[in-house]
Amino acid sequence: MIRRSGAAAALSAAAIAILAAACSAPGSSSGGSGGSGSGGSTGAASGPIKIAVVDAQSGSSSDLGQFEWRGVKLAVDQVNKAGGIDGRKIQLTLFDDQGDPTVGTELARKIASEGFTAMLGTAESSVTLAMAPILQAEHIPNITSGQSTKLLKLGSPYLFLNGPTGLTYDSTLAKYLVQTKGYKKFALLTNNDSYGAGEDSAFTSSLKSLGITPVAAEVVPADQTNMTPQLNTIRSRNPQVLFIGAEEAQSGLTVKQARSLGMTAVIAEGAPAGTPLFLSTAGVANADGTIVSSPYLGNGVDAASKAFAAAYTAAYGTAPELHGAKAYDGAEVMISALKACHACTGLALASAVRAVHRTGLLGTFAYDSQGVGIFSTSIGIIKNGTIEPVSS
Amino acid sequence: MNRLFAARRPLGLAALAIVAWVLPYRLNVYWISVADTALLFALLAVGLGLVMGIAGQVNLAQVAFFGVGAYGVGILTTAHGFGFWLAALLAMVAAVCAGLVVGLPALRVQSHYLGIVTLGLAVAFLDWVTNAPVTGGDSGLSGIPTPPLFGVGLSSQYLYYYLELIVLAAGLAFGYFVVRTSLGRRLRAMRDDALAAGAAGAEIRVLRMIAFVLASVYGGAAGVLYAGLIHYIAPETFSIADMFLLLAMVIIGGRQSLWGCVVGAIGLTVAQQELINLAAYAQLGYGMLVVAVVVFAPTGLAGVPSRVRRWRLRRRSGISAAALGSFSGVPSSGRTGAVLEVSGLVMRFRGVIALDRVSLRAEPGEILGIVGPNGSGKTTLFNVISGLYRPSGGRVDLDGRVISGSRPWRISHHGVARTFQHLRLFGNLTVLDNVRMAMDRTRSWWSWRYVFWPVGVWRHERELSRQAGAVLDAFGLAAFAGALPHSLPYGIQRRVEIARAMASAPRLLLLDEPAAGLNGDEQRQLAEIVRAIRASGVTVVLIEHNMGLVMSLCDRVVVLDSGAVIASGVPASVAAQPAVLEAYLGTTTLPSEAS
Amino acid sequence: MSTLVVENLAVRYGGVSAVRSVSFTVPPGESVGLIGANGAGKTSTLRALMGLVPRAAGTARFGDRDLGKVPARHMVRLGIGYVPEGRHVFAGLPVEKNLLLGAYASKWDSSCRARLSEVYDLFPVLGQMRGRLAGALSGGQQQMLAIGRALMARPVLLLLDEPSMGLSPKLVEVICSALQRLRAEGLSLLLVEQNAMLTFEVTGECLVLENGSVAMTGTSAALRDDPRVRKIYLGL
Amino acid sequence: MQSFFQTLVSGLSFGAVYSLIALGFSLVYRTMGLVNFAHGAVLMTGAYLASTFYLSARLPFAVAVPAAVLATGVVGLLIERVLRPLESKDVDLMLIGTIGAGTVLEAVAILIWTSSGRGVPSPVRAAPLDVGGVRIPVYNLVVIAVAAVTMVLLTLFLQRTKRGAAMQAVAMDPEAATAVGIHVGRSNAVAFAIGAGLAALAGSLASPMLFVSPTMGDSLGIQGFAAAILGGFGSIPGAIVGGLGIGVIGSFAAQWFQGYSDLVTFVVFTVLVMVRPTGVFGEKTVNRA
Repeated sequence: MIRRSGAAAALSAAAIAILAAACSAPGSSSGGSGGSGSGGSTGAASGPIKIAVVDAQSGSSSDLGQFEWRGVKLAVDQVNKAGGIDGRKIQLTLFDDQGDPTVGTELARKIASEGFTAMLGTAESSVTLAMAPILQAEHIPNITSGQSTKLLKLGSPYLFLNGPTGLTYDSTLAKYLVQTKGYKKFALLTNNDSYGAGEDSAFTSSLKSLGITPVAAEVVPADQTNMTPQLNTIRSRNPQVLFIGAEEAQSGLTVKQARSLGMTAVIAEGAPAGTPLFLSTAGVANADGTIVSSPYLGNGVDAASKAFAAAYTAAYGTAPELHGAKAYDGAEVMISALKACHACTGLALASAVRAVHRTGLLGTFAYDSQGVGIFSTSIGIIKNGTIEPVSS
Repeated sequence: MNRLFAARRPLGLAALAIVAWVLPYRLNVYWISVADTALLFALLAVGLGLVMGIAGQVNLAQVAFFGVGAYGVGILTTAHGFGFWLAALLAMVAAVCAGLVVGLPALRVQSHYLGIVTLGLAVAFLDWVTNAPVTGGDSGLSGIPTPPLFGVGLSSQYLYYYLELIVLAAGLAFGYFVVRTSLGRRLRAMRDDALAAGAAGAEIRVLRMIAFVLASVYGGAAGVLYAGLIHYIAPETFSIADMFLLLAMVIIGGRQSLWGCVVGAIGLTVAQQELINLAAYAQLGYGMLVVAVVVFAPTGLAGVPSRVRRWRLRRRSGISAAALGSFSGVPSSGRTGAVLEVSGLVMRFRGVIALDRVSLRAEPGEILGIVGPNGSGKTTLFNVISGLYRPSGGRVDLDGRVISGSRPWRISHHGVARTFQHLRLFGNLTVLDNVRMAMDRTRSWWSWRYVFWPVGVWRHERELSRQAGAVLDAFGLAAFAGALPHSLPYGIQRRVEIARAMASAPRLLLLDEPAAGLNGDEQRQLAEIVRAIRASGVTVVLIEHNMGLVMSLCDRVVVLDSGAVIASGVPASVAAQPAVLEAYLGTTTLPSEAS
Repeated sequence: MSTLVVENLAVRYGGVSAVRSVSFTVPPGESVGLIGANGAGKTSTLRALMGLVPRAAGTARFGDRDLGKVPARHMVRLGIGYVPEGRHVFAGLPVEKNLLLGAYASKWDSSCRARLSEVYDLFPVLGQMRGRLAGALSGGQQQMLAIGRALMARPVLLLLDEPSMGLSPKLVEVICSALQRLRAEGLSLLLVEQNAMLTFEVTGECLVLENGSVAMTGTSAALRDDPRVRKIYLGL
Repeated sequence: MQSFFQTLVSGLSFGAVYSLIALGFSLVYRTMGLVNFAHGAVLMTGAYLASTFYLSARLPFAVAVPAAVLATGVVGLLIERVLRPLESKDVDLMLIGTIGAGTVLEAVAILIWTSSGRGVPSPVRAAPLDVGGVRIPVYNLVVIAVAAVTMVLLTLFLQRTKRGAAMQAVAMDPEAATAVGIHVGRSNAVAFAIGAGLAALAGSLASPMLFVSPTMGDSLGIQGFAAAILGGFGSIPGAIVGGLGIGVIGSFAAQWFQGYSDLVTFVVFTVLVMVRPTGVFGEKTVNRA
């Protein structure tokens, strides 16, 4: 008997619940979803401007995340100290994406629901790729540190890069190595994550446009730390140049292991080779002579970078590197846009970002329709543990 | 107490349903996405619970099933332009195939070996998706479409929540349907004691594969839903770290309870989101929790209420007050006894001869006693007859049909049932379920009904319950139907084991030391039961050390010594033979009664 | 030298009563047998004495020590040697290593070497096979090894559990004479056996167990001629 | 051909490391029947300790490694103490318990050393040897030598010392061991500590060849475990053969199958386990009713 009435209660309760659901859709009534529908209005004129920084603070790419956060924070601290934007301070919140795209998508929704104006980061193209559709739907402009050309294919008007694409890095590098130095035998060693795969295709196509086919193109898993088997294959082909497409630590290890196998080929690489982690992993002696393609060659190249380096060192007690500089530039672009449109939001802010024209640490930003603002890199060479611009 | 609880259950479910239904009204955009993720993990965890907790198969490849489902949908929709639901269907098929592949090693290895092999296969899957062009490599697949439902695109997180909720509810319902009925009972019996389950007629190999297929269905479904929810998939989501997190959910929640798995999954997902900026502390926390649960509460959170209840019961009184009923005859099975013919049986273990050309014969309606000193090969003989060992030579026939070399379940289906020297009851099955499990004479492929004809399963279940009730009544065990074997006094456990053996309506019953540990009264009851079994026409072979019982009970006795038959005949004449005296007492110089 | 005094010993496994109220005494230099059919509770009695299974009731004292408070691994230091049922040699280790492990509680010094040669003297076959893995020995040799291992610690009381199990009559004789020799050297023995005749040869006094209780006691000589023993064994 | 030998050399050097890992697994399994899924995390702990002693405390490498081995042995004692109640219980719970312990160690390492990882410069600065065009880094030879010496020492310890004999006795028959006066619990603890020490040795030896990070134990642990099973769980020669086997299979798989090396390695491993579950030197066990 009791059982009967229990079931009846369950049925009627369910019926009520369904009725309730039919009357109003969940989510529409609650005030949670902040971003939806605010397609380009000028933001509320009071309170701080909320900007989200999404970067890995845990997991294998947490180093990058740390560098980025410092760069962003430095720029924002500076503008806040100078009075903010139209008297409003910028309030930064750091989110840890753990390098995981799924976590990224959840963070994108969190950012939307908590009414953030804009987002800076992430350091990884794959996480940005996952987040971009949600940010687009919620009208939140995002300046990412990713450099994959896949980002451009999304065609989101809210997505911007804070540096050049991988293709820019690699074509500059290939041109220098082939046309200036006259090398002809190239070997590639790339890892299989999105960065490595992007480098593989970008450098290969850059070489191809110069009429050169690599003598070896080896792939290693991104978490592999023993590259010797692949290096063996490369060594047997005797290349003049070994191009590496992998993150800092793995690149450093590759260089170390290549040298311990007695390989003498010139090492060439994109941005990761310019970082302290690369140097410490490879060892200073092994890294000597590595050719680097980077929009930010070092802290002493010009007045702007010297000033940045001084401020960064004062704030964090350690010298900056490329990622910090990139993130700093990205934050500066966002700040300029906010200033220009008086802290607007949504599509208006995105348009303001696109209109920014300023010279930063990496060069002069002038965004195209795809969200790329920087189209060149410089070539440097590592000598005694520091990068110097090549004298060409 | 128990009935009250049962009555409360629908109310609790209703309350839960209402909470789950109105929950989205209280959640903002972010928390609804957390809820969506939590429900997916819950679905995954239920699958893992089924394979690990219910079937006892270590599976560290559940994330791979998840991945196969997600990538199946991703690849088919983006690269081949399939519609979402067609792609989902094919992805589920792929996930089931993955389940079969991952399950294969379980046919050969178990426990930690299975752990490392399944983990290795998960790593292999991860490696494939990270490299293959078709999966988009490390940068993954984007642009997966939103699943439409009755013309409505489920792009809203809120609508999606309801889709997931319905799938999870259906998954849980199906899971409980399986667990509580024939198939699940066999899986649980296999988990508790694969050997005894095989001897009771369960096809262990098929069941193991079914367990992995079940896990892969839940994993695949979660993957399909994930792809439709996030619209983007990348290898990172299916990493080993996530596998361990999933494992932690299931262990902390309680692997043997599907609700426990759900609670663990939701709890840990929410906790992880709360601690998103303290990931290392979160990891530390759940790691310590897993260790603590495993050491102090192996059944997880779900097991805590019953542990508390048992503890309180134990404090209040010793054993339950229910009394053992009297034995009221063996229910007629309609089957006649079989002739057992053992001829020239030889069993060697790495050079040691355990059975040396043993030949014997047992007729229908006869009680044959097998006696002999320790280590004379009696239990080995039973193990060969019941199919646990494949003999090195000789043969065993049942009614003229060779059964030696067959698998235990097949021999059980031929009508052989046995008990074990050291009780082998299914420890986490109730007495009723122990009996129902052995009573279930269906083959494993019968399980297709779970998908296509559930009504048939229900009917079968009702019939089983009716018959099992009759067996328990007959053996005077009705009062203990709901008890776990280990909570019962030893003498009752012995009787349960005989009842279980008789539930399979055997034609030949092998009893291995049924009187061990029984007091005088219980031994008398045992003799009564065994005689009744003989009277019902079943052939009985029993190993017994209690010579008094053997002498009074057995029609004929076979004496084994060092693996060979040294004497056989009616009890009194066998006891008088010098060879028997020597085997038992050590020498022939023992004075006879006459001297 | 100490006396082993066992009073009202009881053992239960779960709900099963394996031993109910068994009492006996082994004075120094004496030899006592516990006989009975399989499942009578002989082995359980011995294991309870050694502390390998918990006692449900009763006490056991050795000299002035309450054995209930001594962990199993310290029995050997009190001078109690134990030869388990089924021999339990360390199958993957050589014969000599098995014997040396018997002297684990003392130093592996010259007196240990001397003891080793005594054991080889008692069982010459072990000396011939000292380098062989124990698992590769025959059942009888393993039994000698198990006894030899227990002797290595120079016990004053030796507990033996079914030393004749599974052995051929000839080997039973070898074991029997070895035990007689040990007894002559002044060692106390507590012998658990199914083989009643062997026990009567070796011991001075015997208890016959049936269903966990003492059914009969008496001198071995008297029991040897008692037809009731046979009844208990064969259930007639 | 030269490339073949070069790959073989690299496979053998890493194989030596895997052998050490497998040895730890096997020793613990052999002496206490415990399958330690935390072994990889223990290895990582050892590698971090060694690199900290070497890089931060500026101890010589030859001092840093033994110090790390000792310290990790203490960590092993701690884990054993926590998991002791599980030792005689069901194998699956043990497996999960050690996975939990591994998770904890990893989290602790992240909290202490952050998750970014560090490179460890090779302590041997000599140029690689050139044998007929095959380059052999001197440090790799050091690793192989240390691994070989360790295995010899371990074998001697087990065969020649009283404690070693006692540990084996405990593994073969805990009850008989108790009867001759061996403290089974203490013996198990020592075995676990030695297992942890072996993991630490493997980790610290591997760190100049690889990269020290909180997750380094994941793949090394899985590979080492696979090596132990391949050789025959619990067997010492099996651990050596299995380790070298997995090292060589892995190296050639990496060279021939590039990014797909893990896939190939584990598929081969799965097939091998199915064909011969007991490994090369493992013993067949019999079901008993």
